Amino acid sequence: ACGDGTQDDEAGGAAGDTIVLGFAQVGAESGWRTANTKSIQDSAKAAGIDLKFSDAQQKQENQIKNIRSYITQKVDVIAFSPVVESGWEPVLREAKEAGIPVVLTDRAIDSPDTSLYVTFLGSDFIEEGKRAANWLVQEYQGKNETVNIVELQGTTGSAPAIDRKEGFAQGIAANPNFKIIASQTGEFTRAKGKEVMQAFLQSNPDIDVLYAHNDDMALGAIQAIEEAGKKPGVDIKIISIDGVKDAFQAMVDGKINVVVECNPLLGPQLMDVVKKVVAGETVEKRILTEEGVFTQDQAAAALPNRQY
Amino acid sequence: MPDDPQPILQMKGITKEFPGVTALADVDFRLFPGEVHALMGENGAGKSTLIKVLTGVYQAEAGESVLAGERVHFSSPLKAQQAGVSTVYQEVNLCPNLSVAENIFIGREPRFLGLINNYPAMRRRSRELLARVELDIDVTAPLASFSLAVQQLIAIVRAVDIAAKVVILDEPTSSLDADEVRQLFRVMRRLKEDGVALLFVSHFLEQIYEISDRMTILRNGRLVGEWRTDELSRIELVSRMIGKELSVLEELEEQPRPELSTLERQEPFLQAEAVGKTGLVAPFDLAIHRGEVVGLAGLLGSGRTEVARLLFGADRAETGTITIDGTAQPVRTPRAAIGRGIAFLPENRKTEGLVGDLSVRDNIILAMQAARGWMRPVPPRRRDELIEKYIAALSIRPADPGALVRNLSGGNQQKVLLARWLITQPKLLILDEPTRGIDVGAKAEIQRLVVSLAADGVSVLFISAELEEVLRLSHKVAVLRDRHLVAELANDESLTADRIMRTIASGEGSAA
Amino acid sequence: MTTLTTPTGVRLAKVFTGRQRYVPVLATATVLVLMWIGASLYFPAFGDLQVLLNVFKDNAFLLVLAVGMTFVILSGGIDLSVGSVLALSTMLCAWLVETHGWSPGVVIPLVMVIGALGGSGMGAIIHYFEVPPFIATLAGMFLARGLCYVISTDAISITHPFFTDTANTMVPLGDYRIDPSVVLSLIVVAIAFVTLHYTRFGRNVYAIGGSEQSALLMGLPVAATKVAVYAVSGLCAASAGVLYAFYTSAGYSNTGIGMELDAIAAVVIGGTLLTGGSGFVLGTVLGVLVFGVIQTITNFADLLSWWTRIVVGALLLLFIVLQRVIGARKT
Amino acid sequence: MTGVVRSRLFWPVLVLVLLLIGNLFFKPDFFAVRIVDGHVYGSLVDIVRFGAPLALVALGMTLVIATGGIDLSVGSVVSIAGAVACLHISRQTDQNALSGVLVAVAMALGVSLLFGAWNGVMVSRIGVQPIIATLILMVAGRGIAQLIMDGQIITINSSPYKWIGAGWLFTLPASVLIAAVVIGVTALIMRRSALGLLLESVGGNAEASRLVGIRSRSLVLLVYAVSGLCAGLAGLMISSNVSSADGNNAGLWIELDAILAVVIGGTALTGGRFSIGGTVIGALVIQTLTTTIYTTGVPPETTLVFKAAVVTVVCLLQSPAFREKVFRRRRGPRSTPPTSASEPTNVRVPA
Ligand SMILES: Nc1ncnc2c1ncn2[C@@H]1O[C@H](COP(=O)(O)OP(=O)(O)OP(=O)(O)O)[C@@H](O)[C@H]1O
Ligand SMILES: Nc1ncnc2c1ncn2[C@@H]1O[C@H](COP(=O)(O)OP(=O)(O)OP(=O)(O)O)[C@@H](O)[C@H]1O
Ligand SMILES: [Mg+2]
Ligand SMILES: [Mg+2]
Repeated sequence: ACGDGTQDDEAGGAAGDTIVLGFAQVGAESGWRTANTKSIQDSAKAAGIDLKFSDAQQKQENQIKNIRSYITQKVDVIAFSPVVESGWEPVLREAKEAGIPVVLTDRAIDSPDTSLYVTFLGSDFIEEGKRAANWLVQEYQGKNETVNIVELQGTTGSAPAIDRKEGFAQGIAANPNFKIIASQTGEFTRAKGKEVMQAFLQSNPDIDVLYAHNDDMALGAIQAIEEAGKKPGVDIKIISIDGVKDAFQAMVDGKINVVVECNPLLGPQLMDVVKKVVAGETVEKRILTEEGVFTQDQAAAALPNRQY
Repeated sequence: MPDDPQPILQMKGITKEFPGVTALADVDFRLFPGEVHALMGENGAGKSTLIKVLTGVYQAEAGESVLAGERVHFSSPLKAQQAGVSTVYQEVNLCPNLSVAENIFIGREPRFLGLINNYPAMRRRSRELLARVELDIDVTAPLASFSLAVQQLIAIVRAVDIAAKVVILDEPTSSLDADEVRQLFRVMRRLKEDGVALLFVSHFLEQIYEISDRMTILRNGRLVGEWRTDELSRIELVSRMIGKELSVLEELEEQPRPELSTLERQEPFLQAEAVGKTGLVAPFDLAIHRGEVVGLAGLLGSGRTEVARLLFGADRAETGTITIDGTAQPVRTPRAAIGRGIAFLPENRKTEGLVGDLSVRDNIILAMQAARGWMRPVPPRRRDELIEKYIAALSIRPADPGALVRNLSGGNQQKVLLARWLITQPKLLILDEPTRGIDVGAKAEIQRLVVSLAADGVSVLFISAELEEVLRLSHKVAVLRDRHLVAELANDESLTADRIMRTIASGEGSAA
Repeated sequence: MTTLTTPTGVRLAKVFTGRQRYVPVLATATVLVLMWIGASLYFPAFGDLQVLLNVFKDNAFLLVLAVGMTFVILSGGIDLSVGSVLALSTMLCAWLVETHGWSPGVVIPLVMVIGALGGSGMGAIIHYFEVPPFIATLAGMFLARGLCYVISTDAISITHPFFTDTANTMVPLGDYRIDPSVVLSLIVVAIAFVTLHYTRFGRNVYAIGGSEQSALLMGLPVAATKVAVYAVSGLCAASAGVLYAFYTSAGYSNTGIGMELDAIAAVVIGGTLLTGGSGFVLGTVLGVLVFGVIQTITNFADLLSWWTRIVVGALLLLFIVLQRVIGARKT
Repeated sequence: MTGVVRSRLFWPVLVLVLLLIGNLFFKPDFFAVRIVDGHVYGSLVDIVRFGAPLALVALGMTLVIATGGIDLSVGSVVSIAGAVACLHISRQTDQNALSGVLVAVAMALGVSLLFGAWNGVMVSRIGVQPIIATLILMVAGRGIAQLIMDGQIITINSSPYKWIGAGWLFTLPASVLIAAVVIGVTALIMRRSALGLLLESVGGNAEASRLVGIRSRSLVLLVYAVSGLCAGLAGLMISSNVSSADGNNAGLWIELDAILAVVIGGTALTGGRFSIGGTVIGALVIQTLTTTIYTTGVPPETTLVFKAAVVTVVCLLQSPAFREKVFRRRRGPRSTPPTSASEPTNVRVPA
């Protein structure tokens, strides 16, 4: 794929009828992200949009460079998933001056100047945290015993980690019997999830609930719980976010209790938006992706349809 | 002058201990303006340590120093230098990456408004300074491109140019040839006339008697005493240094000239034909027979070291063939040379010889071990026997095989390297300045060793800046000039240092 | 050490000889130009001058970091803390200006002072307590990054007009425009050049890199120089942080992770020896450009995610091999 | 000799013990080891288990550093090894077949060895500075791992494979036993053969080593290859422990921890003398530190500050210069009773 886009784009897409979309991806840090990338590539092809793609390897400075390079290459639309919410104004202003519309995907930016982008297409991490909490509140409805929760945070400083923590905290705030007794970063990875969970289990004899900011950490933690001689999903209830295939499998096996979906398959929606933007149609400032909350009883049915 | 009542420098009760060694014990020392004061002692006696304590490299455990009537305690060489003590330490201590001129001027470059403003002036001045020791070199070239001897001269020039009350020279002459030494002494005498106090260390007794006014003798870190040079005969001096009534000097004098035997008629052990490398040495022929000692003579930078390096494969020859033991196989690497029985004691022990962080034991065993390969370690028992034997034979001090070689005195380090090669029982031993920095006793020891090795059939290629030494030991002297091997002289009665010098000067047979 | 040696046993004496000390830099420059020409032929849009200007603009902070790193590496040390110090500086700028309402006129000098002090602290530990630079600055890296998180894990946008206006200021250059940060970074390079070659401090840095022991024995102020070298690096890292704050108008705790490696690589690619004592700050500029060009190429090449890394690695390899081939020719 | 080693290891061991004891305050049964499901279980077990891959990587790093080099690519090799093994196993019809797993392990180790040797060639033959030579693979390696797995995390379900990182043998963790054997054998080879001496010599003075006929190029090549192999084995452990391969995150920044472990263990980064025992202690110190952070509940935001503090303290304690300057009373000429300048000297000056 690496040579594909090079030949047919000499004119920089300024004229002609194929739309040129420059997409600056965060990186390839997880299966979720790869699914996101694939979805965008596939739907661009399907929609006949010429996609220019770049990978910032999780670094904001790289992403800025990539966006700036799309500006010099004069693409029709720029879309990107911001590494972080802040710090985009200077480069987006350049895009604006160059008359290139910008679509945000997956994560928002916190600029007060909303004219810098056309629309934001993606999920709301705070909302995801809240949904996770809601399930918990419902699960323990009517019971008054203390519920000891341990939390596996995402990478320190990353937007999903911050927001999912906050959303969850808001969601359980009304119930004083929910206690987060330990919260540590598992860096969104299975290995760290397992390692941290193992330490949690050593220092906290009675953990009732595990809240993991993503599936990978939950999957790692499950193994730690099993090695400690406990049953994940039963002795310790597990809430996780994302909804990758492996997590659904774990739900089917009864090891995860609930998964809050965070949908990476933004491609088709993004291509629609891009076409509309190029055609000059107005689009909503905020387009939410369709996301569900899956519990064990829904898992078996949903599993075959999971694409990532 | 030397009896000036007020010493410029006085050190009292200096004690310096290193883990396991008392390098200096309650040593007193004084230095008068306008004198050349020799600090004498065997290898490891504590000379360099005393100098380093004085100049703030080491902090003494006890004792005090008084400079020009004031108690001083230098926390670093910088402070000593600022107080007017300028030093050339034993190992050449200049920066290899800087140019000659930069080395001479570093830390005291002329400045204008805080910025160094006049590089051309520095270069000019450097050339002038070097001309005083009759050195005409490219001062913009980096120091590392010059031989050790040239580096030593540069260090001296630097130290002398720093306006100082006291100039300390720790074995400045160890790698200089007679001519260079003469230049140095001229400079020293001039300083002396200007009232500068000079502290001088050397293992060459002739030099001591030629230049010094007064001497202090150390033995095993203790003060033996202070004498005026003209009051102490050589034999007395040596016996005070070594603490025995041994007449090493006479032995030295009586060293038998090696006999010119039937060596020449045999097939040579090593035969070099048209071996050379552009930029290093012009192609040369050289034959070394079994049991023969071949001396190499020449001025600084004449290419003696290069000849040795080419024969050993340390540099790869571009032309010519080397036939060893009748088979002509190219010697491309030191490893190949060692495999064929050649050993090479390099000139610069610090950078090319020692592995400073390893023990004496490891340093000695290294060559033997390398030859055996890593899978066949020398059995510990055998290793320790061998090491003990050579530590005793060469009287390496301290006699502790576990001591870090970095912490040995310069002379003892040299003996460790010698031991390293002797242990491999080479057939040809290439010695580049083996007696550099070695005390009289040990020097005689090494010379005797060369003679006895040769008697046992070992060939030796002997390089030394000391022509007398070369003459005393070799069967044959090869003379180099300007990177050409210009002559090969049989060492019979007719060969004298003078004749060699004349050969060098006249350039006879320069096409060789 | 009097004669430095490379692992292959090549006598460095030869590398140092005369004009040959410029060979690595010349080789770098040659390969850089070749790479640029190659890329321009392959991607026509690459030839646009704005692309080149963007390389400068997008790497201004890296250049400033690398200049500080050049001092450290020339002295024979290494500084792993610079990426984190850069992040800490952006954080401090954002936090003090936005959350506490301090004036940028106070904050910016303060941040630079903090950077320099932090650097000298590490330098002092390295020199006086003989802790290896790699480790001392690794601890510094952890500390600075940790302080970022302590300040705020959330990114902080800077809305102060001084920052946003500077970020929007452009120095017009005919049809093109460049950032003030590019100008600033080039000024830093110029100052570094003069410092290294025309001050005693600069010469002492080279001397210490050549042989610290010798420098000490020659009576050079080794302690002060070594501490100052790390202070310079800290100062540069802090300045780069300020530039970065202009660049993004925000402070973010995860900024510049791994940037120290980019800076080190840029310095080394620019022909400076990691063993110290040999190299030029202008080489560092070339090294940073190499990095920028490689990144621009990967961007133009429209690569699938993981190919980016592989291609960056491959280009780096190509570059280094070419550099050695050309360097060897000239030797 | 033993005295030297002992004093070299004393301070890191002390720090390790202090860290462990520190944990007791937060968790009184920190040292307790129970049997759960037929194997040992407890915080100490966790520490050695998670420390095992780090110790392996640090082992290879020690040898590389002994020759005066450095290997930044170990993290990438970790991820590549896991990727190769998991990809192969995931393609088997029966993931539990021992033969498939053995082939996968062999392939992974072979690839790691090749990558290590590649580094060695770059350094010893082409003469690239180690940090740059290995940086190339550090950058490209993760890309290669992701390429192998097409950017996905491969999850496998293979009990023989799982044994490597999460299995047990005689109630003890298999990963720890494997690491112990590898480290023990390496240490034995270094001690019993002359390899250790030759490596130290090459690292201590490369030119001198060449002149005594040591094949330094081959040795350098060897240590990088070994480093690759160790990293590969560690990669297998890490991926086996979670039964999946993660190209982007496996072994991320492990090179820094490994280098830190080596230095804490008393091996100088400038090359020369090295201590494998010290490295193991160093790795344990780092892993204990990490575990301590989790058990004591240091919030993630302050984790790094805490780590910085501990690293600084360890390295200061280990520095002889620091101990001398801070712990020992200053001894020096100034503190000795001053001898009066007018005192008659005992220098014998013959008339
Ligand atoms: N840094 C050190 N650590 C330990 N021991 C040392 C150190 N420096 C010197 N020594 C020891 O102190 C003693 C005196 O050494 P010093 O270098 O002063 O001798 P020297 O008289 O200069 O000998 P030479 O003529 O061989 O140069 C020796 O036994 C030496 O091993
Ligand atoms: N007088 C000089 N002028 C210029 N260069 C010199 C001079 N003396 C030495 N050199 C440099 O020193 C280097 C080493 O010379 P070489 O090793 O051949 O000397 P040598 O004959 O062994 O003498 P010695 O070892 O006594 O210095 C040469 O490459 C040369 O560049
Ligand atoms: Mg001495
Ligand atoms: Mg010589």
